[in-house]
Amino acid sequence: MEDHILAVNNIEVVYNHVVLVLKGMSLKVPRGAVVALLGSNGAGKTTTLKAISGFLPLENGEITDGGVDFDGQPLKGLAPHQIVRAGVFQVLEGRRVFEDLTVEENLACGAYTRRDKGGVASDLDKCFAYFPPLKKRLKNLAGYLSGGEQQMLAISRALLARPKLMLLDEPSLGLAPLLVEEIFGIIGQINRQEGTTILLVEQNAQMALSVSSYGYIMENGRVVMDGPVERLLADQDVQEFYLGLGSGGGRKSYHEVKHYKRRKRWLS
Amino acid sequence: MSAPILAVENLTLAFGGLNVLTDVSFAVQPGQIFAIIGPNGAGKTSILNCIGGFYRPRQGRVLFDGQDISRVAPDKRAALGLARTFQNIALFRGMTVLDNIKLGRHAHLRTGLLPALAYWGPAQREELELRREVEETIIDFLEIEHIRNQPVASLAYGLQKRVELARALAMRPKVLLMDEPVAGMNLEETEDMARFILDIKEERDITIVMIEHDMHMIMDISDHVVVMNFGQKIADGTPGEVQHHPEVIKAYLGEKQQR
Amino acid sequence: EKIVVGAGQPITGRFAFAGKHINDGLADSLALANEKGGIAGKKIEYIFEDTGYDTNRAVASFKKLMAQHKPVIMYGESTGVGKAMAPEINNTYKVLYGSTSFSEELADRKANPYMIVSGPTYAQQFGILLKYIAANPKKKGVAPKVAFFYSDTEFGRDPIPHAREMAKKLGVEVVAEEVTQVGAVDVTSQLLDMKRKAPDYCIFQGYVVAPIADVIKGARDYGMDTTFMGTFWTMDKQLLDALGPDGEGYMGVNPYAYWWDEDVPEIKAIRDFNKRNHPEITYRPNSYMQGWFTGMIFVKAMRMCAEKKLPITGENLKNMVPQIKDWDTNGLTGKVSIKDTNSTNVGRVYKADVKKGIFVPASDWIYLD
Amino acid sequence: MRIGDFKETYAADEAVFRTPTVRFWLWALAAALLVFPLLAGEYLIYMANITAVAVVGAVGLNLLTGCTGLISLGHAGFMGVGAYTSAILITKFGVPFILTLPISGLAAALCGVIVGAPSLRMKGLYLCIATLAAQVILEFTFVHWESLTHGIRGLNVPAPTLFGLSLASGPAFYYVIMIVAAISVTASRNLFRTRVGRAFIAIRDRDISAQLMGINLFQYKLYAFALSSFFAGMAGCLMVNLLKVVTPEQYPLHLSIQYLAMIIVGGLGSILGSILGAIFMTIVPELLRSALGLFQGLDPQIMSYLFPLQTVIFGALIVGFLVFEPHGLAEMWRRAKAYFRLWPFEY
Amino acid sequence: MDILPQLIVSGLATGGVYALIALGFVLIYKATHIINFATGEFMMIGAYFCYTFMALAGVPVLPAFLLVMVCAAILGFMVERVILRHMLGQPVISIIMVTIGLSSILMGLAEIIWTSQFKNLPPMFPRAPLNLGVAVVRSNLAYGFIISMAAVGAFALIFKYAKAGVAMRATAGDQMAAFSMGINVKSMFSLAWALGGIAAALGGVIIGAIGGISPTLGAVGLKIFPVVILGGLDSIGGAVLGGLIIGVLENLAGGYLDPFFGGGVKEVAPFVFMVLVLLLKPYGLFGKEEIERL
Ligand SMILES: Nc1ncnc2c1ncn2[C@@H]1O[C@H](COP(=O)(O)OP(=O)(O)OP(=O)(O)O)[C@@H](O)[C@H]1O
Ligand SMILES: Nc1ncnc2c1ncn2[C@@H]1O[C@H](COP(=O)(O)OP(=O)(O)OP(=O)(O)O)[C@@H](O)[C@H]1O
Ligand SMILES: [Mg+2]
Ligand SMILES: [Mg+2]
Repeated sequence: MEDHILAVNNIEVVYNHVVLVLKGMSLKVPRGAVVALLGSNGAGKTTTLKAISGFLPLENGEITDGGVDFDGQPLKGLAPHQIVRAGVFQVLEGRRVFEDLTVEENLACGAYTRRDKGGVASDLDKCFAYFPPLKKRLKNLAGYLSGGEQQMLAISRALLARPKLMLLDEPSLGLAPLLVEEIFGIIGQINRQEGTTILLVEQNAQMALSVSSYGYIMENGRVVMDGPVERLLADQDVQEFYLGLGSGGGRKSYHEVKHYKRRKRWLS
Repeated sequence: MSAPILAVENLTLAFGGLNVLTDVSFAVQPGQIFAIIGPNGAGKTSILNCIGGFYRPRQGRVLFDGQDISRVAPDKRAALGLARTFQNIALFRGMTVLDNIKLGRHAHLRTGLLPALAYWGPAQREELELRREVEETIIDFLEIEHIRNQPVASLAYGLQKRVELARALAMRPKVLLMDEPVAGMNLEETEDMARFILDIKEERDITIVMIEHDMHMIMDISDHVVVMNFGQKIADGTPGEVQHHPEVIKAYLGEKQQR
Repeated sequence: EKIVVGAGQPITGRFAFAGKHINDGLADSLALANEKGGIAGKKIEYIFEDTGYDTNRAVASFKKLMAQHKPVIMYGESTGVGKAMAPEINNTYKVLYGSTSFSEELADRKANPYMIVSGPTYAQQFGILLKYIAANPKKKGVAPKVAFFYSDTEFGRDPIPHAREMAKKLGVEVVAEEVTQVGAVDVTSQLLDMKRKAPDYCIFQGYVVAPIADVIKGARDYGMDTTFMGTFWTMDKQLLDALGPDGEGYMGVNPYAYWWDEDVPEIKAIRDFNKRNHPEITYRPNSYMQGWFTGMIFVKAMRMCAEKKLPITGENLKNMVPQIKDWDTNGLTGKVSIKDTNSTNVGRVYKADVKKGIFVPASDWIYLD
Repeated sequence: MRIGDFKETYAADEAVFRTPTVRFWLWALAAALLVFPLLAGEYLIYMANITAVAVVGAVGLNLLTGCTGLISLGHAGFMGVGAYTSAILITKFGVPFILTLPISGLAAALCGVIVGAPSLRMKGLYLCIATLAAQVILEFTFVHWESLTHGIRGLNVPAPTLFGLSLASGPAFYYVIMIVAAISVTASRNLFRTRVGRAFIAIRDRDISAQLMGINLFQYKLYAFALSSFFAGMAGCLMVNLLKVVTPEQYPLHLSIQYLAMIIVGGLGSILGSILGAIFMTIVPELLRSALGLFQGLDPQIMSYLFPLQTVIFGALIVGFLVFEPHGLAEMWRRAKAYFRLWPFEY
Repeated sequence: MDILPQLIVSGLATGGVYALIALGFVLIYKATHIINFATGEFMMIGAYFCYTFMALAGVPVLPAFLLVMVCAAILGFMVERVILRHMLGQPVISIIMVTIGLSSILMGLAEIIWTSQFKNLPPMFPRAPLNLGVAVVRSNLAYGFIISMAAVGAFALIFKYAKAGVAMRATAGDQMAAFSMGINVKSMFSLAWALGGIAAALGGVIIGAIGGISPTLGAVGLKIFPVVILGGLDSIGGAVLGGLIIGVLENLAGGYLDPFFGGGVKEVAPFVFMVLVLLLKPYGLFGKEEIERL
């Protein structure tokens, strides 16, 4: 049997005691792998991540059924900061840097749970190697960084926490193509060099699948399709609705989009 | 070539010691979809902020419809016909969709404080006329009838972006400035948005200035592209031209994009 | 059948430190009258509400008590409430009205015939002190110099214009006026100003404890030899406790006798009453005496009505007040004659006995004319 | 029970009171208010009067704080300006009461505009504290501008008259106050059907993007200050003519805070909330006091320990409200209505 | 004698105490973005704690101070736990109102527990004034100043060098993001309220020692607004400087302007000054500008 660092077992999540958002969601992340979680807007990807990292109660949500196991232990009942200490670090959607702290202080927050000063210092150097712009703006308030710089900062914070499992929520949001490429490159690098396991939520399916080994596709609160990346890439529907490829295999132009077009809904 | 509807000349902007824009100039022709692209932090949003009046450039001018508007207050610029959508959605969260859209028309309405308190005669007529027009020309067009009375805060991300567009259209713009209209959207929503943008340009004669990182969309629908890097303009031309510009590839697109 | 006395008392809020005791004093005084058989066989019923030292609430409470219990006498909290109620008391309600206030305005019989101040007004208290000062100059033959030290409130400023006139008349020179907020933390600037002007006497008005203790201690620190004086509210034991040894030489005016003046017959009666009804009580402050004395005035007016076989109505009670002449209050105050104002214009100067922690008389009862 | 109502025209959809049922209840309320003084005694009329004055003040503050998002701690100060304006005009210049009503409003509005002028630069809490300064400075002025205000002693005004008729009695003045309150409520309700009201809310939600939508921030923030203090000034004018006296101590910071409490407990940005909040904050302390009155028979000693409980309970009510129902009474009312509308088909 | 140096020195001494109280306010603001309108009441309760230990239980000065600090910390902690934790994410103004409600509760409780009678703290500092040559500082103020500055220094160190400092500020900025860093947000809030409670209580003890205590002692709390606004709501250094400036300013206004205005200027001067400063610098002298981007 494969060694899974994370297993989400059939969870149901309800917001405000009424809105059922996850309806029997399951996924497994093998140790040391990069796994992609794709799906349309509102499918419940972010909710899944929050269920893992324990943030749901902060938004008046709760897991009503099923559970999450990390490293063989159930995470049930742990507060978010305890889950971080256990080794799960989430990079939140929309970067969420501390705007009125400096870049340096933001980085210090990333290393908040760590005690080894030396290790932090060397990790800091690694971050600067990955993201040179950060070094120049150490003393600036993070709120004034551009979007891309903020995303770099957010990922650096995660690196400094040295988690066993990193949850990345849409890291490419609002980033320039070159940077997207770089960031995904770095994600791959982090995975290979530090051995960090990564669960990646993305809209940019092409990029996400390029660094992952396994993928899940979510629709409406549950997984509708999953498999090794090669299999997903070969799937007709994935090609059309996630990769934007026309029937001929090439990309279709936005000029050709019809007013009334076929909308894909996986039947589930 | 006709006279540009919008032009910036030698824009320079700095915060403290940080040079955000350096001597940026370009001109937008009426009826174009004009794209601004560039790496993060290149100063794209800052350009829109200078055009809209939220930032005061250190140097340079903004010309709109042949008139120098550099010294015009932001709200007056809106009244002249400059509308804007925002990178991070900036809807009024305490209002319904309908009220958000109506608010867009603010500068074109006349009701003053006292008539508003009385809600009498012209004030009432103006409101009813506004309601009719908003319903028929905007809500209908953007297909948001079903949510018109919902508070915007509860809407899904893609719909919020659409309401923002609706609000901008209600401003009766001559030029519409859009900051990353499809960021964070899935393919399907991106297609819808692209369709709306093309329709707006074609059916309403509105010039569009757009910042976007989605290269497919830029290449497909824009007429002219300006590329920014470190606050400077590094390229200016048709999508085809800039796509092969070596500096653009180096700073922005990366090797892979070039097929 | 009962005679109803109603009251809106500031039992909570800024004035609670006194309101509670005034209420106790007034209630006890009326209860004692009941013990003694009431007024011509009728018992007095005392009904009170808390008004929290808030004008709107006090007015509401006044109206409610009037509507529900039809009292012939009312008691109210502040000067402000008195002023707000005055037109209606004069024209509609026509009840005898006493209050915690020693304000001059309320004692003006022409404007407010139904209102009575149960002691000398603040202006009269200043008059008593100034009279004492004029009679006891620090240096023989040199006009004594005084300073007024008051809070920036209605309570603090009320007697000042009158006091200035009175000082002029008595040949006392007002060399300084210092004004502070009630709870002022630092009074250095005022102290230094006083030091420059070196008054022989300084009279406080409009405070309770803070910042008096601080001013007096500060004056010692700066080596001033001014004698400090207070009016009614600042003549209680708590100030002596706050001052400790620095209290030496502090004096002031009080219209009433103190709890520890056991040889005064009325005080003896008060202590007896308390021993019987509130055995846990070991001390009653000044404000209790004020409440008690107010009760005595009410009872006096009612008895006068009864003697003249007049029905006990607000109208009749109010007519009795100016007729009070040479009334012996059993030593609680000097002999009371109500003259041109509805107040008692008699008081006594006391001085601190630091060792015993009490005030002892420094003069006999001083009457103003 | 109503299943749903469909509108045929935009006008019907834009109407304030959209259904016959609502209109029916409104008329019923008006009728009840009309006959109230004939049935109630002095005390109840007085309570109704101060409640209605509070409604005028609270509606005003809600325009500024609830709708435009500018927190003001100077509301009592502006009420004081209105009260003094009216008292001075009446006593020194013999102006009839009814004329002083709008003038008091204008005087307060002028002060509001002066205080509001820096609001373009000062934001949030800094502005809030600046209004606190306005309150302190106004109080100082009331005390120290003796030639005009009679200092700490304040001013007494004669009973108001209207066209030669005396308004001295509770019931007569009651109608004046109720009419002013009704006009205030209607006017501010109207405001939010037009561009002006929308602009206020836009400024509250996000002022910089409001500006890019074509709203002149300076102008509209000043409008909000002016309107709000206009209402405050009228409330002050009514108050001085109700109590027939004005002293500086009647308009302390504490009162400003009470008004804030009204609109928060009632519901920020809701006109119904202003009304409910004003009623709550005026009536509840009174009820608490009456409740304690039931213990009247007890020894005064024990009672005097009970009284401070009012302060505790009152504070606890505010805290409890905000913890359990942060959107205020208006939201509770809305939910109650929704419940009854669907009844018996609740789900 | 020239009064100017005297006014300045005693102004500085008072200002030190204001700074301490303002610090109690700033600590809470920094970590939770809550404007605590009950700061004055925390002071008042602190003073009553001291009264209870010293006057009623006869505890000597130093242990009494420690006990006061412990009790104040517990009070702050409880208030956060029981009330303010439920207000996370509510609009500023609702939270302001909650603290106002809280002040009402504390005041009522004080009246019930300690009655509304004025109480005096037993003498705690040597009685003799401090003679600095140019000026004489009265003992309560002088020792109050020393205690205040020591406390301010200690808090500043905690904030500057302990990780908790950055963590608290992070928490104030974005709670969910702070959680995601592994920061125990809830204990940060508790910590901030406990520290804020201690600072205010110490300030209350000093002020109570000067003027006596009563349930209305909290009114002095109003003074902190000009202080913190001058200094900028979230700056410790600003609070200290603001306190000193306001202390001196008050005294100068009292010394030189009061005689012309018939008194009372001392109390409004700080507010007038504050408004003038705000007109020039809308975020106070040291406050950080709010980040506004589109
Ligand atoms: N705090 C909340 N309260 C109520 N409903 C919520 C909350 N958060 C999310 N939802 C709802 O849950 C559903 C799933 O949301 P989620 O954010 O998990 O989607 P997502 O897949 O991450 O979408 P996106 O691609 O837009 O980020 C949506 O319909 C959303 O409206
Ligand atoms: N108000 C400001 N104060 C200080 N620096 C600013 C401010 N606004 C922008 N900047 C800086 O100016 C630079 C350009 O920012 P801008 O937001 O224009 O970038 P952008 O091109 O829109 O980037 P992105 O694609 O990430 O949105 C950034 O480095 C940013 O930190
Ligand atoms: Mg998401
Ligand atoms: Mg941008």
